[in-house]
Amino acid sequence: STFSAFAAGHGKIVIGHSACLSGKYAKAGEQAVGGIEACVDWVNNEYGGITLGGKKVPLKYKKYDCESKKESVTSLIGRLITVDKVDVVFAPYSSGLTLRGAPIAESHQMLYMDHGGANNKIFEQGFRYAVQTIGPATSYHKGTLDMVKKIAPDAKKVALAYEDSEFATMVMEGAKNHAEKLGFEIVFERTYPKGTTDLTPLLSAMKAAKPDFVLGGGHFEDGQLFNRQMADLNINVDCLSLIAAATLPAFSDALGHMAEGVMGPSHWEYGVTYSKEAAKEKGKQWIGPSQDEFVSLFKKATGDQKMLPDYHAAEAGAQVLAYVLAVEKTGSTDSDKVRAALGDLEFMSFYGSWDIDDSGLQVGHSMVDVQWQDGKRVIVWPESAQTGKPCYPMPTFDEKKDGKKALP
Amino acid sequence: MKNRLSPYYPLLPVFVAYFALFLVGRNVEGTWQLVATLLFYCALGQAFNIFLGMTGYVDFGYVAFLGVGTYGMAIAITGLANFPQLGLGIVAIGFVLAIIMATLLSTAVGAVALRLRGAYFAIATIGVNEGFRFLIEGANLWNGSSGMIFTAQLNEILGRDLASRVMTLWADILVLFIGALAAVVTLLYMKSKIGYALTALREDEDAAKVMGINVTKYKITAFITSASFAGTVGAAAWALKTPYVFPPEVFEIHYTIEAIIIVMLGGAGTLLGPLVGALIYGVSKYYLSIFLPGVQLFIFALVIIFVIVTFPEGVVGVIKRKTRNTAIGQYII
Amino acid sequence: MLLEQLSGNLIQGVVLGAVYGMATMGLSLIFGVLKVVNVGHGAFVMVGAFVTLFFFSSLGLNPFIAIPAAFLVGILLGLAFYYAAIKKLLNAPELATLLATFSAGVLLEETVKMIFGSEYRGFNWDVGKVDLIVTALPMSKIFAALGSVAIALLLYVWFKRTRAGSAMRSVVEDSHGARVCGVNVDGVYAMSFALGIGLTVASGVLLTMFIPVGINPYMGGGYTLKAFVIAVLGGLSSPYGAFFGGLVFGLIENTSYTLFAFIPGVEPFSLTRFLSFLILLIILLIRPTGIIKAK
Amino acid sequence: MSLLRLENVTKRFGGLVAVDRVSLEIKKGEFLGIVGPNGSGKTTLFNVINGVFYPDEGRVFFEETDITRMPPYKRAPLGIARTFQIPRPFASATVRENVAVGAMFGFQAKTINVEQSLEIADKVIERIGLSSHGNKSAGVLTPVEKKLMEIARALAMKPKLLLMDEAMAGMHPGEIDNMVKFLREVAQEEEIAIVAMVEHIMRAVVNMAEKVIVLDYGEKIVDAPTREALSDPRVVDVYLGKGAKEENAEG
Amino acid sequence: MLKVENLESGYGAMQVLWQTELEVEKGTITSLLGPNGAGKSTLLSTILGSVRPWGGVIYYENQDITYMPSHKKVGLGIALVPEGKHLFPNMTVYENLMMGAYQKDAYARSRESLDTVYTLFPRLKERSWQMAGLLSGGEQQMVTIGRALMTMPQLMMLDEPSQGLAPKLAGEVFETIEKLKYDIGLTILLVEQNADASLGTADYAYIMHEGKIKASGTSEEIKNSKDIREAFLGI
Ligand SMILES: Nc1ncnc2c1ncn2[C@@H]1O[C@H](COP(=O)(O)OP(=O)(O)OP(=O)(O)O)[C@@H](O)[C@H]1O
Ligand SMILES: Nc1ncnc2c1ncn2[C@@H]1O[C@H](COP(=O)(O)OP(=O)(O)OP(=O)(O)O)[C@@H](O)[C@H]1O
Ligand SMILES: [Mg+2]
Ligand SMILES: [Mg+2]
Repeated sequence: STFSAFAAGHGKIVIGHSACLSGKYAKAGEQAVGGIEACVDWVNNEYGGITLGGKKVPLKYKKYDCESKKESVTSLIGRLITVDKVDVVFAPYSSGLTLRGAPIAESHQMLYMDHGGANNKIFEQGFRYAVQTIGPATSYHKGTLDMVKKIAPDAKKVALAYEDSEFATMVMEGAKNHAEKLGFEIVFERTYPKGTTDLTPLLSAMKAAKPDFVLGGGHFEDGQLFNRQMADLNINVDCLSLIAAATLPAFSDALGHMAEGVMGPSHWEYGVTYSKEAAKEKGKQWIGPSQDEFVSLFKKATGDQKMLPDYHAAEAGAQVLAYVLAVEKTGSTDSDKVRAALGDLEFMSFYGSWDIDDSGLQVGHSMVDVQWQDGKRVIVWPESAQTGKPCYPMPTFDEKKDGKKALP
Repeated sequence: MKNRLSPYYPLLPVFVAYFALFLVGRNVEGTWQLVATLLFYCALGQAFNIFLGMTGYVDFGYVAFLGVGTYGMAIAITGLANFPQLGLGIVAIGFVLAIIMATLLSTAVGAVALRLRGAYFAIATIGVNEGFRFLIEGANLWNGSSGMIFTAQLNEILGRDLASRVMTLWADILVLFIGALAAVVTLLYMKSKIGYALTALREDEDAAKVMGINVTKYKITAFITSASFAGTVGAAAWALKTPYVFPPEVFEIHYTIEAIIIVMLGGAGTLLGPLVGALIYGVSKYYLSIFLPGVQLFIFALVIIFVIVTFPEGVVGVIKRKTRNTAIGQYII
Repeated sequence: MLLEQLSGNLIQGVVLGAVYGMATMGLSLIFGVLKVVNVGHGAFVMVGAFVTLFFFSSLGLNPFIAIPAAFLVGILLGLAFYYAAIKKLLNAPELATLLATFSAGVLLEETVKMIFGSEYRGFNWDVGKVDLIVTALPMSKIFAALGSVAIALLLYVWFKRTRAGSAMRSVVEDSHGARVCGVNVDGVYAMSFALGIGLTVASGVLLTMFIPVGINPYMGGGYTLKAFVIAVLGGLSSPYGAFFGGLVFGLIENTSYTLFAFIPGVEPFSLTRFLSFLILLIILLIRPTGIIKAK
Repeated sequence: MSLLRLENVTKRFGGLVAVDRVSLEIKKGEFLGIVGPNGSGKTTLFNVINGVFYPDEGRVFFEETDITRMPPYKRAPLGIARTFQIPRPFASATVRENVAVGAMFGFQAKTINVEQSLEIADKVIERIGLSSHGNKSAGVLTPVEKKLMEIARALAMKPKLLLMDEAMAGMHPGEIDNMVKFLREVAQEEEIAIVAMVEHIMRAVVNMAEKVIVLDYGEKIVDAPTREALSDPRVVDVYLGKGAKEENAEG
Repeated sequence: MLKVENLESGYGAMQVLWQTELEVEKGTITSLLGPNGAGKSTLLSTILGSVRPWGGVIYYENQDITYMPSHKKVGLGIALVPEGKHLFPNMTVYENLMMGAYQKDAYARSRESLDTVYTLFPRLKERSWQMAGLLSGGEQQMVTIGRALMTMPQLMMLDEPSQGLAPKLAGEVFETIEKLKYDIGLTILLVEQNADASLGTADYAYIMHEGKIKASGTSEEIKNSKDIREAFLGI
């Protein structure tokens, strides 16, 4: 790229980010910024900077607030590239906003790294500089299905109920294909509109289909509602897995005992066993803070001792590490070279493994499934990452109310 | 003897402003995308002003027309992607489709909702916008909630380089032309019977009827004109600039509100107002998000309440009143 | 099977509708007296949700106690906003009040975000549930519905029986007439606005009892749109009309789903939302005064 | 040939019969006064003639064409113009623009352009004596000026029939005399039939109208040449009142 | 009792009243005459305070009440029967009348006031449970006057009380006004288009034109001045 802080001799390498600090994605945006700041901190203070041309070069992070609006995304990314002359641009949260910024980055031949747009189709558009850290939407529920297949061969009937949004329907599509491949019978498949405040009619119909287990969800608020109203209507299934919502600490805070045994796919969870040693075992390169270091750096960055990082933070942080490795590998900040290096890069960090295919789609990272057991998140799948065994079937809502915990 | 061109003098400041924007964007490093955003706001304001400013009716569902315009372009590109030899012709077809769709929707909405007045009209139009979005999602029209992503198709049709330039430059220039054209149409309307009829019906609809004005016809004319401009803005600033469309994004009610803020800040019913409003709004928003990330909405809300309470006529409204019957006055209407 | 679902949804619809109705009364009251459409309605509902959350989670108090507290918060917010902006805009074109109320909503959202963060919260007020064979209802929902009915009745009595209520009615009927009777009309405007906001914030408590999850600063948008539909069903300017409008709306939302589910290839739930907006349009056209004849 | 003919026109509001089986006829260039106590249905009758309300029963003919259910905006181009009892200017527009609107959408609507309308407006404004206010917003005029502007706006429509609803209320007797003179001149030049509804200003009625129709409770109780009508005992009874009788009749 | 000096007011940017001067003596009927749009209603509204004065002073029983809010003025005993009735159409006659007794003092004595009103207008007693909007024009006018009486006024301002009434009913209204003066002892400021009837009942009269007081005097003086009648009253 012609625009490069480092090439321009600023003596720094700059990550530019149009972050969603306000507006509808503020929650995820806040996490992402915390994750990035934590890892930048690690790179500069632990790692000692990026080794480039035999020198240690510090990493800088420059962010603007795009208000979760697409008009701002283009103007801010334009500014980051041409005025601030950043070396790499991190996309904003969500597939839509990521798509919005991509053509600008492309036209400036600027490396564009996606930590929050999971739509697979982004990488079918032929962008040359776009690279994904977050895993694709179609793979969210693979793990749950694999798990049920393995531990409960009798379970046949699956119900799918997702939010009617671009992201969730893509997850549903992926889940449906995988379920069919594994030989499950899909007895119920429905969506509900975004912003729904009462799911009763849908859940009543789902109950009538008598599924063995249920996959669904969409975002944070509807996931809570989904679980809550299943409890209200006394719909008991062996397994319930909800995307996005179920993995957040707020989920169990909000639902209490009702959350017991509920699962959710996650890109990353506190407690995952990705470590330097595990990487060594697999013969993979390792970089970055350990999980605990990451958490404390995150708390330091956000200035909030109570807030824990979730996967939005982790994937944004891992993206920093991927960039650092790629720059070191090619010895340049040139976008073309770094993009090529990223294509070859395979490594492991607290976030897990990282590998992209030719289109830039993330294929190396596998998701984990967490389950709420006794008020704590336990990673139950895949077996290699387990911090505990899954509880299957989960207790009924009545049992949970009487204090039964979802322990294996 | 008055100059024959003198009625068109008020376009001068409009064109000068657009030209200046263009020059700044092309020559000052790093400003083009900002200019592009400003142009979008200008075009949005100019287009909305034709209806909101001239009739006084508050269309809270205005964004629906940008939405269908975006769909128009999206349908053309995805539908004709197998005929890449048509090249830019497909983009032209997209614009035609955008205009047709916006016109059809506005005719249907206008025929029913324009019978209502005041708050009832505002609520009805919100209903149209939301209802239309849920129809697309619920009936799985045009891929339903999954929407369409068609950057690849655009690349294929136009070739990578041209497609890239369309997305980062030409789409914005098209928006500039749409904005300027909307201003020209606004002035032509103002100077013609339509403008007189709209002023009359804005002030007193029943008296206007008795004066021989077919109020329905003129309201619908303004509504459709304004809507089809919105359709082209959607096609250029959304579908061409970023080739994808997700229903909740293109029917996002915030855009209507932004359009209202722009028109109102500048001065509803004035020619220059939307442009001035767009510049004030766009520039201040941009710098707020740079210097005070995370609190700009908070500050904005306060500023807007303050502005509404203190200058309900808008900036150009005030200037117009102050300069009436002066030499500058003939440029500002 | 189908009948069971339908009747279950019907019962759920009534309970939901009562809460929706209550959540719209404030909007209608403000429109009725001041002819101002409160576009920031949902944000005030959100404030109510946070008040409940604060009472339940931080203070450990019964959500019912949050109702008067939320009401008070609403009154104060309403008065502040009335004197800061609305009062000066009463004679301005509706564009001005629409924008002002919208901005007030944004202001609230951002303020709450700064104080409480943008987390999605919830709480669990467990008071048992009743099994109705066709469906199950948690007591918290029943309480929410009963609370809504009680507040609606209270408002009705207040309107009909108290001096302030009659002053407000007289202003709705004819503000000049009220003035010559010695009613402090400007005071009534302020009071109605404050009361409307108070009711709206209080309704946030009931809605949160009904749906105690997903509480966050931006949760209000959907409620604003729903409240518009409901208010129009009930005649826009009549708070009791709004209450019945809510009932009707709850029923539409919950029963049409069962029917749309028969159409192949569509998303029935999204279509129920389409239907409610379609009904809104039809009603506005044939009977803008609402389907429920307000007395 | 009659210019305007009403046959048994009835208009009800709920249970109230505002206009009750009224028939009347106006010829080209004729002056007709309609009087009657408040609420007797005069304004409603005007509204029926120019289409604001459609009658519940009966028919309205203009130049022998049935216009009973023709929308108001189509009637103006036929040559029907009116002024309002309470002036209704287009407040934000200038006086000149207000009057031009009349010209633009009136009798000549099909052929006239904006420039020509503004020229006509200037002429009419000058003639009626508002030249100095041409570029003022109509909203800031005094009540009497608003009334004058309304008359100008109506005249700019080049009507064949001009309906004036208390157009001269609020004017000095001197002003009324001038106005009557002015209207007579214009009407003669342009062959306008004028239906003037003048309530309290007997002076104008007497000096202007050739014929008077008296309404009471929506019914036409008298239809006769002016002087004859005003000395009719029924009119004295329902409308003029006893004390006023002698002077009014003398004018 | 009431004295208005140099009063100016209007709506928005439009000035309607220009340096208006007027005085009403206790126990009299003062008539205010003038053509449509002269500003008579505006003057009454400004005195009551529903239109804000721009300048000048209003004295009521020697107290400066210029900028007092209207509900306080009602409390002092100033009542207005507004032009165009302004009833509460969806409330019963009884509720309408009771709204007149909205203020505390008036409420405390509403029983007596109600008796007075019912004696004055026996028709209203018969109709007390009817919605006011369904009454005939004449009955509505009675309610408006009755409602004003319920505020227990000292000074009653009536704006065109005979408007919209058949001459016979109009006559009754004038009789009522005289009753108010003689039987109840009210002071009355009366605005009327009907100059003859008005001058017939009034003690004093003011002529208003284009927002200014052009002439004043006893009713006899006004009645007998041909100039005034010609110039301003058109009769
Ligand atoms: N739109 C309406 N709805 C209901 N009633 C109406 C309507 N317009 C007029 N009326 C009633 O019809 C009757 C006749 O009214 P109209 O305005 O024609 O009287 P008018 O003779 O013009 O009286 P004025 O001299 O006071 O102007 C009145 O009783 C009035 O209340
Ligand atoms: N609410 C208002 N807003 C704006 N202008 C008004 C308002 N009320 C009255 N006016 C204007 O003020 C002027 C004086 O009106 P006002 O009603 O005081 O006259 P009036 O002497 O009572 O006439 P009338 O005999 O018709 O009742 C008129 O030009 C009128 O148009
Ligand atoms: Mg009339
Ligand atoms: Mg008056």
